[in-house]
Amino acid sequence: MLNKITSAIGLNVSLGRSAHRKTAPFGFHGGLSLDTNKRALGDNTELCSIISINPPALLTIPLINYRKDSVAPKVQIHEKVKRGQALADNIVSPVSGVVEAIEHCEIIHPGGLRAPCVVIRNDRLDTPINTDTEYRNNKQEQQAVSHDNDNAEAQAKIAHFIAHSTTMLDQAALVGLGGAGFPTAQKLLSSNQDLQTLIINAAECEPEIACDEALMRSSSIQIAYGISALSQLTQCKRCVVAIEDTKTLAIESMRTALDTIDSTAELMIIPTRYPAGAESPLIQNVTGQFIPHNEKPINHGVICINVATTYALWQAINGQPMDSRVVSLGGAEMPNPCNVRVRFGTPVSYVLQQTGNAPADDTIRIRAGGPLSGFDLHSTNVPITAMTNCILAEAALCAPAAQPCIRCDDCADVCPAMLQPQQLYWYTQAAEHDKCEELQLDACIECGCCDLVCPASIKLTETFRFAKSNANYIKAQQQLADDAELRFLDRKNRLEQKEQARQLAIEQRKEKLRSQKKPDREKINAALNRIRSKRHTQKD
Amino acid sequence: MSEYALIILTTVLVNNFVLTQFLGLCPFMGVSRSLDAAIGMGMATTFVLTLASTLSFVIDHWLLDPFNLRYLRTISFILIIAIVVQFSEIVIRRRSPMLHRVLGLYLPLITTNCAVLGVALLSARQHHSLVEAVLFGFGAACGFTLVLVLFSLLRTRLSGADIPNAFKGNAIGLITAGIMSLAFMGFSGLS
Amino acid sequence: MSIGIIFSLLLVLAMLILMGSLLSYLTRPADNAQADSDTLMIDAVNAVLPQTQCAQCGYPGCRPYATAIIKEHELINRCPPGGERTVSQLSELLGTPTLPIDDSCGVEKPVQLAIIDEAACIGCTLCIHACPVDAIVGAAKLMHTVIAEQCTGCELCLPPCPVDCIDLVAPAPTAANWQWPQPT
Amino acid sequence: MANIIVDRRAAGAKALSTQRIMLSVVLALIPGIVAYCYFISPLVLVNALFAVLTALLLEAFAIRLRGKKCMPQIQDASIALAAILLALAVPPMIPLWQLLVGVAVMVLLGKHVYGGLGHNPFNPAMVGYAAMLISFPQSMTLWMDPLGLENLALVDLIQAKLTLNIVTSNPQIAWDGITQATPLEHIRSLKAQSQTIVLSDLIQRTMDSGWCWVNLGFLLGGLFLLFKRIIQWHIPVSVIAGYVLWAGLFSEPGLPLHLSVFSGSLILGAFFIATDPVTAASSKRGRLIFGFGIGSLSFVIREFGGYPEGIAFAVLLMNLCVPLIDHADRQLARRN
Repeated sequence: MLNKITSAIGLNVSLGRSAHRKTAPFGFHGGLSLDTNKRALGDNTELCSIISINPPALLTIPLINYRKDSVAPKVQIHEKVKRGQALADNIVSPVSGVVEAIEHCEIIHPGGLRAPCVVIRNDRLDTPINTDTEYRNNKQEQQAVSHDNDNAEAQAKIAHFIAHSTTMLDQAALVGLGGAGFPTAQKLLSSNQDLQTLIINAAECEPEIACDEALMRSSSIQIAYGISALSQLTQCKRCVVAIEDTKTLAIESMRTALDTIDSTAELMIIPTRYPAGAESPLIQNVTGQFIPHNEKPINHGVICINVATTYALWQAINGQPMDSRVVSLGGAEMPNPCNVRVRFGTPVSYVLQQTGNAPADDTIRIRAGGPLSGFDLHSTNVPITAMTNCILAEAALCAPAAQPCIRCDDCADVCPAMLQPQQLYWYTQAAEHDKCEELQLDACIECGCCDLVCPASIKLTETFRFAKSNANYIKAQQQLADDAELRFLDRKNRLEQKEQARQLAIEQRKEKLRSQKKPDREKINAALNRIRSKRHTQKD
Repeated sequence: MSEYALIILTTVLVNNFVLTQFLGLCPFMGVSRSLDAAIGMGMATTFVLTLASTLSFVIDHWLLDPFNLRYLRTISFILIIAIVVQFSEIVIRRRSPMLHRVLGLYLPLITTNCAVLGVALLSARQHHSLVEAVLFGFGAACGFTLVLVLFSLLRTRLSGADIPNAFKGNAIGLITAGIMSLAFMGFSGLS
Repeated sequence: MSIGIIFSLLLVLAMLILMGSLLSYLTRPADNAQADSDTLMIDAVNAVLPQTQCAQCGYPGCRPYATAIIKEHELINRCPPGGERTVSQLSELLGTPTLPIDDSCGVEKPVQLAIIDEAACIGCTLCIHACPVDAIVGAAKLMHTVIAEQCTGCELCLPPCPVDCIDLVAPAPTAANWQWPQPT
Repeated sequence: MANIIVDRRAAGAKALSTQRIMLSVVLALIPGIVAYCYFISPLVLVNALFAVLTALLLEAFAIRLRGKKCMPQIQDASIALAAILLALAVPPMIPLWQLLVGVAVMVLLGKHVYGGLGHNPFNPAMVGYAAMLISFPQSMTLWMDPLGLENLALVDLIQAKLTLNIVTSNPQIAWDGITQATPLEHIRSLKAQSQTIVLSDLIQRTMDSGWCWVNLGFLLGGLFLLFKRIIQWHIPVSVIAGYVLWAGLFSEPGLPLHLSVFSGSLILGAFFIATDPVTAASSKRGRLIFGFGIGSLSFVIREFGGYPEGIAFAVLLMNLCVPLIDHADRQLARRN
């Protein structure tokens, strides 16, 4: 209640150090306006800036889902696969060729971990799994723009897709390309109840990342069709495409595309403020709802779909499952930054060589993800997956030494999840996990804003990532401990029952013996006499 | 009416029993480790103190004065406080065993708490009327609880601080209590 | 004067005795009050212990150790697998000061799991009986193996193994349970 | 290579560093100090210099004792700022050895016993000031007569400062002439002798006395800090509001409000002392309550209490309540 009053008189809108203003239409708490310097877009003028490279000889496709648990492969070694054939559930082969090995290889991971992967040798034929699709590379994509224009044929395809949506989505292996990698089919099919708002997330807010913007510029028609397919599939009452206001070219091309197919989707211009692209700030911005961190937006009638996933949906409607994505190559030390369409499983080193960006010397650190939410790679021989939206090349950087926290509360001003980072930092340093949980540490979306405004240059995001993974680890250990105790008690009861059963058996045997003794007295004597008499006869 | 408010104000702030008159320091240091222990202790002491100061006034006024047995004051006050504390301990053990275990030794310790005896003796010496004695006891207990709760919250915050090993634990507690009494000196002389 | 004093003393004593006995009768504790609060506390202590059932504390399992802590005021620093975290939690729960781990019970080390070298295992089922949490599967004269998730690292299966084919190894971090490093 | 998670430079971070915060606060103090030197006494510079030097020395000693490298910690100039605030709060004629005691209490007891910057719950400058106020009550209330400067050579003043006992050291300096009570004390002494306060004479005394200009200097510095977003408006506004609210209700009838606000060190306290982020409450709502508490307590102590200046005790008392305020604020934030 008090929160409403204080926000009414403008107290919650911080006039703190991060100079930002209340954003239209609803806005969200915190966030930072950063200079976006999207190097991958070049000089920001020409329309089609996506380079396409042909896939390498060997592709390694990790067999892990978005929660990083490994999934069972559906192919054996030395099996021939076609492009688009399912390697595991929701994972398809990006090329046609032979499965060379299924082994542990290094994947894109902050800890440089290894995970089970399928290694495919590319036969460079690209034979598709379903025969009627002909794969068009980017160049053909552009010429085809006019062909796709005629609305009727596209609507027919969409109607066909709506009719068989479950099977087509299953084959399409669609995965969210915004960075989380949540299976899109699961998200779409589970929204059967009335869906209020479908948000197409085109707010690429992190500096350097420009893959969505490049896609919107070059193939806005396909995206428009994807959007109408989505809104028809989910029967959403309102469909909103949210784009940041600095992406002028993308806004124009999207507006013309939506007009040409006269789609019902709204184009909403939201102010450029990091992290406007994250799910919870985006929903606050568009619909004003604040969704607590542990609840799914679907239960509140909202779905967020990334614009690149929408494009991939349209490709899937045309019979091409999702097997590639646009990756931005940026960063201060990248010789020629660009956007490149890469098939999953292509090693980062190969992409850099093909685009002429091979790192000059080893002091340059190659980084997966943006400057705020990404991490440095231990080696560049790791495959690109649906979750890699950007590769940066930056000079080696020694972070300034952290000074003690002076509780200036600037980090709480900019935290989009409305948390208290300085208090969470204090409890993490004192290793008080229950207090961290009390302050909802797991609501932290690890956006990095608090790190940027901290005057004592404390590594807050790293501390919270450590604290969250540590807390989850301890919870998992606690769960294992409880199971261990149950098994221990079962074993004890089992042993006790066995012991009682044994005692019982002994008692019964004793009982039987005692009851037999009396009647056998005569038989024993008779037997004795017989023996004695026999002995007498032998003696005479 | 205003001088009743004045009594409460002076006992809580001006000459606060813990920080200005330095009475009742052992539970102050001992129980301030966690907030709910401090609140529990504060409640128990308030209950004991108010009841004890009322009973001691009654005994002093109607029993010791008429037979001018004023020299028996300390003994009878101790007896009354002991009974009230025993009573409250039984109630707490029955009502919430968790709080009883958390307070542990410090609950019976209220009997020997110099603040409790101090209140009874001071109010007797200052010839308070019944209402004044009750308010005096209640004010002293409120002052004790307020400072105890503030001190326990301060100590939970200090538990995360990078305090040199020599000062960890009660040492830093005593220094903080010293600075707290420094702050309460500001109220001295409040007319 | 002296009669007055004696009389008043007797009066005070009588009154106090009367009041005391009345009050203590009125508020006599229910007979199982003490028992309830103990089981309550034993469960609380048991929830904190790591449940490795390794008996390094000298008690056959975690619950007996918890009962000893509450009933016989056993020290709270006899659980090496729990380490400092368990000791600090117990000290907070019981209000007793924290103590360093008692090294006569063992030393705190990171979690380790038992691995059976299947080639050397002769199938004697001795370790199966020794395992307090049934984490080893196998039958007589057949190969045994340890279920990785269920092993608590209590090392009770090491002594009984005649061919000594069980060794302790740190669990390899999978992508799911990997932990971010703590920044310095 | 270090697995750098947040690349501050690439993201164009515009964060102020702790050092820049502290230095800009010192910068903001300069107008007040200039007015102080001109109107009251240049000795405050001697005090400030002495306090800063001894504070830095003591801090280096304390950090070395803790076995840590002392350069990075000293660079953030937080102790230098606290030393200057202490020098401004004490009267200029204070003997240097007493100032040394204050600085020692401030650095060692106020800050480093709790573990250095960020860990101390009480404002170090105020701990030092309160300790001095209580241990040297007499010399802490000896203020210079703002205009009585000409008839005394500076060297005599400094010589008087260096001696151990201030009163008997130099009989020919008529102390009463030099040490003019601050307007507040003047009101109190008049009230004590129950003389009628002639308002016009009182206002005249304050206006022509330097205090008004000194406070204006500090106000200027404070607004500069607000404009540069070094501090947020919540604490200064609520401190002044707290003071003015109670002053309006309980103070002498007819005494103009701005007179009491602009005398004494309320402005210095509101903009520089109370806004020390380490010891203030951390949330917006918390800071409003914190500031309001300081304002009202300093009025209560100044009006009814035994000491002329209540800001030090008010800040310490509210620092004491900060854990309670933060705790309550977190419970409230968690509920909605």
